[in-house]
Amino acid sequence: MKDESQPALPVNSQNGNHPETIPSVAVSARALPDNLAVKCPNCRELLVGKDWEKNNHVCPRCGHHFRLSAEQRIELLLDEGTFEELAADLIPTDPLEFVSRSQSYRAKLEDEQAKSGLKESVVAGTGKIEGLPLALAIMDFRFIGGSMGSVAGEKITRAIEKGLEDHIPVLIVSASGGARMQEGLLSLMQMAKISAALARLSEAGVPYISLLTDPTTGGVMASFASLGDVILAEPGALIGFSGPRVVEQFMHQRLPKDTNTSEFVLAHGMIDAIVHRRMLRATLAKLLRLYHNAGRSAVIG
Amino acid sequence: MKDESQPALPVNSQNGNHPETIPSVAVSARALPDNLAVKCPNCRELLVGKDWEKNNHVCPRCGHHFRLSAEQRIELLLDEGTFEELAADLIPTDPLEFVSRSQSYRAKLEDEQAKSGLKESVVAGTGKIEGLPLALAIMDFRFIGGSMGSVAGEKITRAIEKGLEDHIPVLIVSASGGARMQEGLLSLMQMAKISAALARLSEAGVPYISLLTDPTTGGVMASFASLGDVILAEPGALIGFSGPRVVEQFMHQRLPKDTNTSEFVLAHGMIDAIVHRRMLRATLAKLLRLYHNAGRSAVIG
Amino acid sequence: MAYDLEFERPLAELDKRIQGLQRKGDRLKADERAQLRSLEQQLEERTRQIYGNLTRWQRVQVARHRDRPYTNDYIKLICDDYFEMRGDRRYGDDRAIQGGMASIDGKTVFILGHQKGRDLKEKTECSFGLTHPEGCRKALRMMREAERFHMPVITFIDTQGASPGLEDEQRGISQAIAENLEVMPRLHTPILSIVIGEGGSGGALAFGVADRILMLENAIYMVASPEAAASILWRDSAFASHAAEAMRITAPDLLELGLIEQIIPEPVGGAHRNHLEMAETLKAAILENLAELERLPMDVLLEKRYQRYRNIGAFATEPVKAGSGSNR
Amino acid sequence: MAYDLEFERPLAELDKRIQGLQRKGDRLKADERAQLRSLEQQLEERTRQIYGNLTRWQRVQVARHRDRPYTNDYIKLICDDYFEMRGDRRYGDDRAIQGGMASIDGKTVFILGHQKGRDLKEKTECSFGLTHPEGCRKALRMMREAERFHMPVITFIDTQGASPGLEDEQRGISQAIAENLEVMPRLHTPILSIVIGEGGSGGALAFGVADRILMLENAIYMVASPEAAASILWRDSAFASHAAEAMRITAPDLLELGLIEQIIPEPVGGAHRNHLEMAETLKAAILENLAELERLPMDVLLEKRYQRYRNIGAFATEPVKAGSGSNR
Ligand SMILES: [Zn+2]
Ligand SMILES: [Zn+2]
Repeated sequence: MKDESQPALPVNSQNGNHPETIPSVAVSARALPDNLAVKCPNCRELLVGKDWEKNNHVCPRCGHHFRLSAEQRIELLLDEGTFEELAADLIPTDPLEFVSRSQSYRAKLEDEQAKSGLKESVVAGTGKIEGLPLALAIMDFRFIGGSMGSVAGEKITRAIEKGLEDHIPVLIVSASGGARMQEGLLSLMQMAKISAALARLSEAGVPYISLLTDPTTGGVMASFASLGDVILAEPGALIGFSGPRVVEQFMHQRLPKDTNTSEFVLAHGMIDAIVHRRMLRATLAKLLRLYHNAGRSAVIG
Repeated sequence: MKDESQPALPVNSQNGNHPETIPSVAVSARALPDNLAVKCPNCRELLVGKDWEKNNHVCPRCGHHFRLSAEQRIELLLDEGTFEELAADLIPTDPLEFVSRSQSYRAKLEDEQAKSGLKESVVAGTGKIEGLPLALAIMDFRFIGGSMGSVAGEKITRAIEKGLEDHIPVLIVSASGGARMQEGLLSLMQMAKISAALARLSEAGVPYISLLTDPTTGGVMASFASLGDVILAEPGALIGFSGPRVVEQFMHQRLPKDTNTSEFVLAHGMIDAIVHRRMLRATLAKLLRLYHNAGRSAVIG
Repeated sequence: MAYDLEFERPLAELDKRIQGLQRKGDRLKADERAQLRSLEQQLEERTRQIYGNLTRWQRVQVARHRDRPYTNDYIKLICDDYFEMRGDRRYGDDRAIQGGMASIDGKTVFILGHQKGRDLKEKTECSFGLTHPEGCRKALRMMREAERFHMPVITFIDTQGASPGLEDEQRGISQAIAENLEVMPRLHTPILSIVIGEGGSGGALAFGVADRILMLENAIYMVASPEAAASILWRDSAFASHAAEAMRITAPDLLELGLIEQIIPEPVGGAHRNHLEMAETLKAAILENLAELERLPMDVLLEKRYQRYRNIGAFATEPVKAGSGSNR
Repeated sequence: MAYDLEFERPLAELDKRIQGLQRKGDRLKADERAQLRSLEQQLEERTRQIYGNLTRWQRVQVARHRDRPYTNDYIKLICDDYFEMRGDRRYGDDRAIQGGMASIDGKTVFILGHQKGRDLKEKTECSFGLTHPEGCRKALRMMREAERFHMPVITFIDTQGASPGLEDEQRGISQAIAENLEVMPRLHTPILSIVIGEGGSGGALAFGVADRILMLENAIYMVASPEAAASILWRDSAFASHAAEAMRITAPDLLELGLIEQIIPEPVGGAHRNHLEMAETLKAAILENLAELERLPMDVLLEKRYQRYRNIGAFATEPVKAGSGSNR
């Protein structure tokens, strides 16, 4: 953790740990060999890889929701074969010619691309859930902690614009430590850009569903992630503006155990529901149906 | 206090007491004889009647703001001779044929009219402050505790409609214990009626200034009194939804000393400013000027 | 379900005798069987008779009956799909107000209302249906969502009033109620309010600025609870029954006063005797009213809603002395 | 006013010598008088030279200078009339954000911004300019008022960021910032933002979605404070100066990147050397920009504001492998 790989992400949370397993496999989208085991970071149970996969990467013992890649998320949520990617050709640059103390931003990008098989931290596109169409953007925490730079901002904006054009609901699945430092203020401004696009969507009466997954913090939480007509969260996710570390360090406050979790934001009135991964597709389908059946058919689909 | 004369007004507050003086004189608009004295209910100081009047009925020792009649309020705030009354012909009836355990509602109305020289608890009209025109409605606590019945609701609504028609700012000076029980649900519905009129005013871009005076509680506080573009309060006024007595009785809570005062609602972000009666006219004039000088002249005056 | 209200004593006695006979089951003789049938007929007749002639104070008791269906009961019985929306996005999730997007006969609406809670645990969680500022704000959020997506709003009113605690004052219960009163008249979607139990004061009104207000047959709606009114008027809440009579708080009263549009009949013996039947009647009334409201163009709907409130009030005029003022 | 920043040491020395001579007053000899004039000239030249070549990290120090004018200083110096509006009408009155209706050259505007506080008492009261959720919501309320009455909105940005306390999380600091970001792009009145000191992260952005963003010459604007960025990037806030350089946080940087519209020059030696001169320059810039913005029809203004943000971002494209996706 001593390099530049982490965005504004709080550590030391009960959910902030990667599972202890063969690193490059456990966080990738590729299937696990039959005989591999994964240790649950929450209850320490040793999980058989195949079972763990079948259980949607949820610990069957304690319900801990492991992080998913964008590809896994698409597989979990969308009708098979309906995903069509948008803006797949966008690639990050180094607009600030960021002078780093260690690895250069360009080198870092190449590294992360090779490691994750992704070009950036967001995958955008369209798809269907139980036959109902939607536009979506999914953040992938594997790529520099799901941090938001220009490309992530542009891809999410394009997904929103697609929803606006086709008058289909928009889903954004957040998983991010916030803004990407290496793109400086350009990165912060992506929050404004996406929020402005959402304002247009909202004015046009097109629904926006925000799904918060582990972790959703910083500028992402302080912009589009908090703007859903409906906001859902997976159980036990780290969700908040500042990470617990920041709060404890800068404000000299000790935090109750469940601070900045899904359960915390639900209790404080910030989200609509916590949905177990098992029920996620069905819940999204229900929401799409409800929006689809609105009186004056605001939504065509 | 054992008759039907009081509306939903909390008692036992530090501000809820009438000054100890010759009752029918101290609460009337007529000038006091030179040699009369008034006792401040807050600091117990004996005030010379004439001085007290010149000081706008504010205790020079502790700053306690005595209640004003509608007539006194008009004199305090408006340019001399500019007040023109609206809807002066409206008089209350007894729509429920209210069956009372003691005095009938009709008899009570007659009594109160005779005692106060008012026909109802609200005086509405138009006037000018430093030459700038406004529509206004002023509640008079002397008339059944400033309680809101159909006539009060109608007069306030007409003042708002006058502001809407002439595109001039509206000022409502509240002083009320809330709804009038003897008109039942008709009384509650006045809150909805006035608020609906204010919604139209707001949509039309005409400013509404709400001035809270001692006491403003119950349905009045929970409707138009809280809807000002700007909300001002006189110092030390009792302001709140429930009176302290209700809270302590029903919720078994002990209340800090300044609960439900002007200072309390300012601290909790519910109003813009506490304005000493000495500065009230100047502050209103400033607000009218600021609205008057808005860019695209939303307000003609 | 016992007959446990005071005025139900004759029914309770009949019911006791019926249950005595029913307990015999197959051992029932022919004359006993006839007697049972007769008693059952008597019970229904007496119920009909008693419930057809309730005093206002008795209606208060029916409206507050602990087995009376609550908002969530109706949502379960009426909706074919439901997604609860929670939180005011500012401070908390007030369980005294619950609701969300729901499907009624395949059509999406927003439905929300007071939830009193049935057992002590739920009652505590729901603050007995006394809304906090967060409840008003949550409802407002839902109403804005409804407007955005052209979904009608249905509100169920069932509360003694807004919560009068210190914390409610601190977080602006007055302001929260007032904001609803300002937004609802201009909400660009149909609003239908139904008083299902008690409608009390500002805590009810904040959810009841609507195109139409319906009341269940035994529901009540009042400027203040009878106890509070008695306390205000006569400094003694023991005169609550007197206040209930004087304030004209029942559905027929308010229909006569022109303050509500329709009375929805309850099953014999009150809504609490038959939740399912009550829900079906209610559902039919909702669908019928919504269909009528949705036929209106938006500007007509809003103008009618405005006039509905603008015209409320009873007053007279008298000649004004010359020079003392101008009239409208 | 002392020269107390590290890079001002040469100035401090000159200043000390000047003051030594000045203390002599009338007793000053002819050659000393000449020396004094020369030293004063030198001081101004050196100041000009040093302040003309500040590193980014030095600018951070100037932007944070304890004598730098704050929002309330500008309001006092710029406005001919002012009514402070307080409270979010929901929970509290956040003193970290202050503002209200004001008159500038006879024209009414809404003006609001971060107030850091000068002495410890005020700093504490203002939470050092770190906005709480209430501050965002108070600002939003003012902006809606401004829209209603067709008054332009002027925001002054001067904060290290939003307040990161537990209570801020509980009351939804994220939600509060996000709501401003959603409302400001569609606010039907001109918005002009000026970074007067530090612009830090979401706590700045929530007040900075505008038609134009101006920056004072020595102001900084950044995605995270240099300390926080260093901590995130290199796990050590001691590298703050390095982060400041790398992130390109100064007015000239951001003008070059196209993220701001204009740089407002500061008096020689920084805004803190001459509040009045700074305020006059600022006022002129405000009036000029507002006049230009107000000439635009509302739909043009809003479209331009939207495109201003829509076009932010630096990226490249590369050919996509066949079949792996579609492009926009
Ligand atoms: Zn586990
Ligand atoms: Zn006194």
